[in-house]
Amino acid sequence: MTLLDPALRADFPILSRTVRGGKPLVYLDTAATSQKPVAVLEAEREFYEQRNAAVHRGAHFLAEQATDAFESARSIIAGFVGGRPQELVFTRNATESLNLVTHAFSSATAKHAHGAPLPEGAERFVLRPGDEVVVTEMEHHANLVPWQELCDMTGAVLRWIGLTDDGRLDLADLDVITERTRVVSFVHQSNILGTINPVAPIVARAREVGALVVLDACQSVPHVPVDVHALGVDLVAFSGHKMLGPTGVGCLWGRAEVLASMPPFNTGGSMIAVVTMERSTFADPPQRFEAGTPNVAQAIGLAAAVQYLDKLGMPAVAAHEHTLTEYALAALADAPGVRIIGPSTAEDRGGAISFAVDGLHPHDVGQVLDDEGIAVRVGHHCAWPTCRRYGVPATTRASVGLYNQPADIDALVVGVRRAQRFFGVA
Amino acid sequence: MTLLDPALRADFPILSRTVRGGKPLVYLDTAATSQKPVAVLEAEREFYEQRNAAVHRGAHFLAEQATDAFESARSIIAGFVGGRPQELVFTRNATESLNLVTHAFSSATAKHAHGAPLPEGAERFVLRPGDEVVVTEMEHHANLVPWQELCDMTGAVLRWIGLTDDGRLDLADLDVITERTRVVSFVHQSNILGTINPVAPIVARAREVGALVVLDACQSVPHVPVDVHALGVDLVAFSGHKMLGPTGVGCLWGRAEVLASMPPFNTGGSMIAVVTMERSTFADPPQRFEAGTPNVAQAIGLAAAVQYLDKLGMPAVAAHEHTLTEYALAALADAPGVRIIGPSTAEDRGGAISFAVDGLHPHDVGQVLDDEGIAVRVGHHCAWPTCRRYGVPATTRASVGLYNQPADIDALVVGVRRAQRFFGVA
Amino acid sequence: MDALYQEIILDHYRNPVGKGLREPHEAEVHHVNPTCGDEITLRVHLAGDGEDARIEDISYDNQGCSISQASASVMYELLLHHTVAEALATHEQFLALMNSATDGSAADEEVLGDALAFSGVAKYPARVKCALLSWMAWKDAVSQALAHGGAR
Amino acid sequence: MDALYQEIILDHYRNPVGKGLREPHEAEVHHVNPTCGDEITLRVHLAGDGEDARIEDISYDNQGCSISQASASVMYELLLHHTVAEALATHEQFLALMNSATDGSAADEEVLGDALAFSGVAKYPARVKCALLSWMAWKDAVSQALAHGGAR
Ligand SMILES: Cc1ncc(COP(=O)(O)O)c(C=O)c1O
Ligand SMILES: Cc1ncc(COP(=O)(O)O)c(C=O)c1O
Repeated sequence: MTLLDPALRADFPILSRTVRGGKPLVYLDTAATSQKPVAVLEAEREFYEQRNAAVHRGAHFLAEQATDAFESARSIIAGFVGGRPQELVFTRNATESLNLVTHAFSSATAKHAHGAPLPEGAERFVLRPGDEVVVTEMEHHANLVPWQELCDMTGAVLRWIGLTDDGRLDLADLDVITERTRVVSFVHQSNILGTINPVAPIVARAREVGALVVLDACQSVPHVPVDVHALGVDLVAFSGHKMLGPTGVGCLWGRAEVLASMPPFNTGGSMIAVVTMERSTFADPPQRFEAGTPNVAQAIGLAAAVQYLDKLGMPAVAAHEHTLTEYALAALADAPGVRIIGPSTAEDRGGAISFAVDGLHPHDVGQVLDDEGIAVRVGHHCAWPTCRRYGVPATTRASVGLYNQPADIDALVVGVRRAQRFFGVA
Repeated sequence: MTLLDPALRADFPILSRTVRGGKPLVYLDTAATSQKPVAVLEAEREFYEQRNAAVHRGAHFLAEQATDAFESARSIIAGFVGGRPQELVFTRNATESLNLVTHAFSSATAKHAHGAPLPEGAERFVLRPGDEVVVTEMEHHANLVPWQELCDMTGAVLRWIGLTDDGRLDLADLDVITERTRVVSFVHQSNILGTINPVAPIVARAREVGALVVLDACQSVPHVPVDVHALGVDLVAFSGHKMLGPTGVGCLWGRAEVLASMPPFNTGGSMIAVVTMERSTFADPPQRFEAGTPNVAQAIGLAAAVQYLDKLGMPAVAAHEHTLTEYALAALADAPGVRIIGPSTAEDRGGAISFAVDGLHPHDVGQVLDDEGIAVRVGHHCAWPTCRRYGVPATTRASVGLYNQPADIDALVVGVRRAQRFFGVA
Repeated sequence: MDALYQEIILDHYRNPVGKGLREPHEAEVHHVNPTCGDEITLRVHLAGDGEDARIEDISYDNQGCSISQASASVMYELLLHHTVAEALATHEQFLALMNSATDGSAADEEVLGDALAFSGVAKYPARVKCALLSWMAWKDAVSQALAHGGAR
Repeated sequence: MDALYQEIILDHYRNPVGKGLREPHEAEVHHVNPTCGDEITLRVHLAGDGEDARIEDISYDNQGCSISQASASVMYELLLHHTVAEALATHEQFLALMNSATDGSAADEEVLGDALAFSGVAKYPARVKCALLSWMAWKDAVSQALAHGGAR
């Protein structure tokens, strides 16, 4: 088995704490949020204690230091996903990154209707009633609801690619992408099914019809090597807190010319060119999309997280998690009364593993696991339509991170068995 | 003089660092961003090391602890400004808080035009061409540009209240608030002039015409006691990083029934009621406005900041800064060739003090000060139209915080004198 | 955990009382727990007017965890045949019980009967919503029934 | 600080060369530094076509700090009467000088002359924009002049 050295667990202080009356913590909820290595906490603290100041706007020593630290963080993180610094926008989380994109459409559409100025190339963000937006049936709410909102504001129509019974995109549905399609937005790796979606055929189809392509990479960037340029998409969203980084920071990567053609999202300080009472003009990306005092310390913390990942090497992280995923899928397949919701093999699949336990509600499964110190997530995982597609109200989801080891999976399987016994279904 | 104990400076590690070749740091840039006491850094760290998990969505032990810490932070911060927890929305910064409000208008207007569902009472957010928005000529870009954008998207018209020569609102201009006015948004304490604006007459006038009232309290909440209900406004924006808190967190307080009538801003996870592929419904405030994984650690850090302020007592903080402001205004009035931009007395005035030095550009003043280890801000301070109003391209601004002492002002005055000598203008 | 899953709860979960949708009814509501997707459709049938009306039936169809299913069943038993005023008082006691972990308020044991078994739930904030789902639905249904003057 | 404010810079600041807007010109631009509000209006007058065109005049009106004012004056002296091609090369050298603190690239001392006095600015990132304001305006003006085939 290709596994990372379990000694790295010592870098994550929380993993050595106990819960529920002295039980060691078994953390299998990394798809919800990851734990943080000390290096990330140190980086934030060092910033506050040595360099904290307003970035970009100040000219004094601390302001220089802070600006430098912030912009270095941008370079480091952009480089991590194969992008250039000026292509990387800091947001609060992936949800905001995606809303930034849908807002570019609603804003361009509204401004166009009122004859207000727009950046060169912004026509591609102007929607007309009947224009279509394509998503999939396995989207996280973050990549579904904003597009519904956009349709509500513009009269555009939402379409989606359906799913196969074994938890994959039904590529036969690719023909919902038509000449009317203006944008295709889909998840790279599903947070509920674990499925890793094939990017190339969707991009190819979208390009045929001239649609913009947005990728929700929230569950892929933390777990597999991602090269945004190689993927060939236009915009990519991900969250810091899921990749060992602090809460409060996310990213939107965008192809330079796409970002340049987008109207601003939030407006205010630091994103302007010239401001008069009557009218304002805006800075170039990425500043155009970062209004107000940014989440500076969090960006710096995320850069430290990325450096931590880089030191391990993303191929090694991916291999580790692939091994754990195979191990977990096999163990759960052997567990009586347990049914995987999502692909049953580890091919093109990550380590977010949803399952149903016959006769038991996920809440009750989760409660028994919690009592054993095992943290999993129960619910619809913000992918409620996906649950409906598979005829379950909710699932129990165990998800792995680079700090997990096979023993954590063993504990999970024992815990599920205990839940079955407790409720008398096994 | 009513001053706080200078011993509290020890709580702020950065204040004991040296800059530019061993000079002790004199930090007079708190209006840009404040420094952080150790208690804030400890609170964030304790969260990450002991309780980090996804809030609201999870049911395991850590998730409970994290949710509890996050919601306690909300209560503490809401209480600090006299509000109720369910009236407090976490944002990234004050800029986002204000954009959340302008977006409620643009979103309601666009949805209304397309017949999409809106919350009860949302009509007050639907704008028609010719409707008017009123701001003032001393707004930070954060409370100006979003309203310009809103006008661009809806055909509404922006009006503003002008300024007097001594840096006050020209209340004779209150009659720009008319029956056409749908919303009045203004700054409580100006970040460039230091002026504390009279809230009551503006609220009274706005109520007469049924306009909504928004207050940019970014520079008041950190410096004077603020009671949102007593102010009588509808919505109040402020930033965590300016009040000893971490970067990456801001707040929007809103009167419960006003928040309830607002359509969502960003959409995605944790802000929904029911989601289907076709349509979604939304949670009640404040969750409705907090899409995705929140800035949990930052909210917790901000709560620690608020507790730090509460321990000192905001009246004591205000008295301390008032004393420093009086001291600084007097010292600068005595300095030859120095002209205050803004009120020249400390009445209804905070400790953000802009000034011009005859014959010197602010950048050059700031540079000499920086060389002495004195951090001030130079530029238009994101209030470019205000600079134009007073016929200066930019100003030098010294701004005080609770950790400053008269010696810092003395250093400033000596530094300005040195700049004058260096450039041969004195 | 045994404090959470008391025998009474497990019994009601395995053999829920009053489950199923029945006629007649004056109001029907559908409530959902947005964090987990649990649902309940609930109907009330009242006799009489206002808060003096008597609860003739509470019929429901639900899907959810042991706590939410048992809670609906216990509620059915507790509220049936009481007046709306009495039932609202019980409702308030149950809410107090659920909040007791946070605000320390004491619930009235006399009134709650079997529902006291849910006291362990208060210690698991994420489960409180499960226990409350049916109670909130009931309150909503009753106020709709009364508002429409539907109770005859 | 003396490294930043070299005597040459202070001299140019106190007595700027070439300041004022003059005719004729083929292009005029207005550039602003969004962080501090400094502004420059700059015109170029070229003789000839393409990169071989000779710079006959650079006239400007500006408002800003010592660094930005001195930089415009030094630029005027350095570029005047050169061909566009030569001037663009000098421009590149000046950019390299300004970035030298971060990327360590060496600028050509021969070419830069007085402009070398700005080497101290590179250590103050916030001031680099001041030094570049006029240079960026000039480049913009020249490309506009050439694009419009305006240089006669
Ligand atoms: C008066 C005022 N309003 C709004 C803002 C914007 O705050 P932030 O940059 O934290 O969003 C600031 C600070 O820069 C300010 O001083
Ligand atoms: C696939 C996917 N997309 C989007 C999100 C939203 O991320 P965040 O909550 O950090 O905004 C998540 C995480 O919850 C996710 O798993």
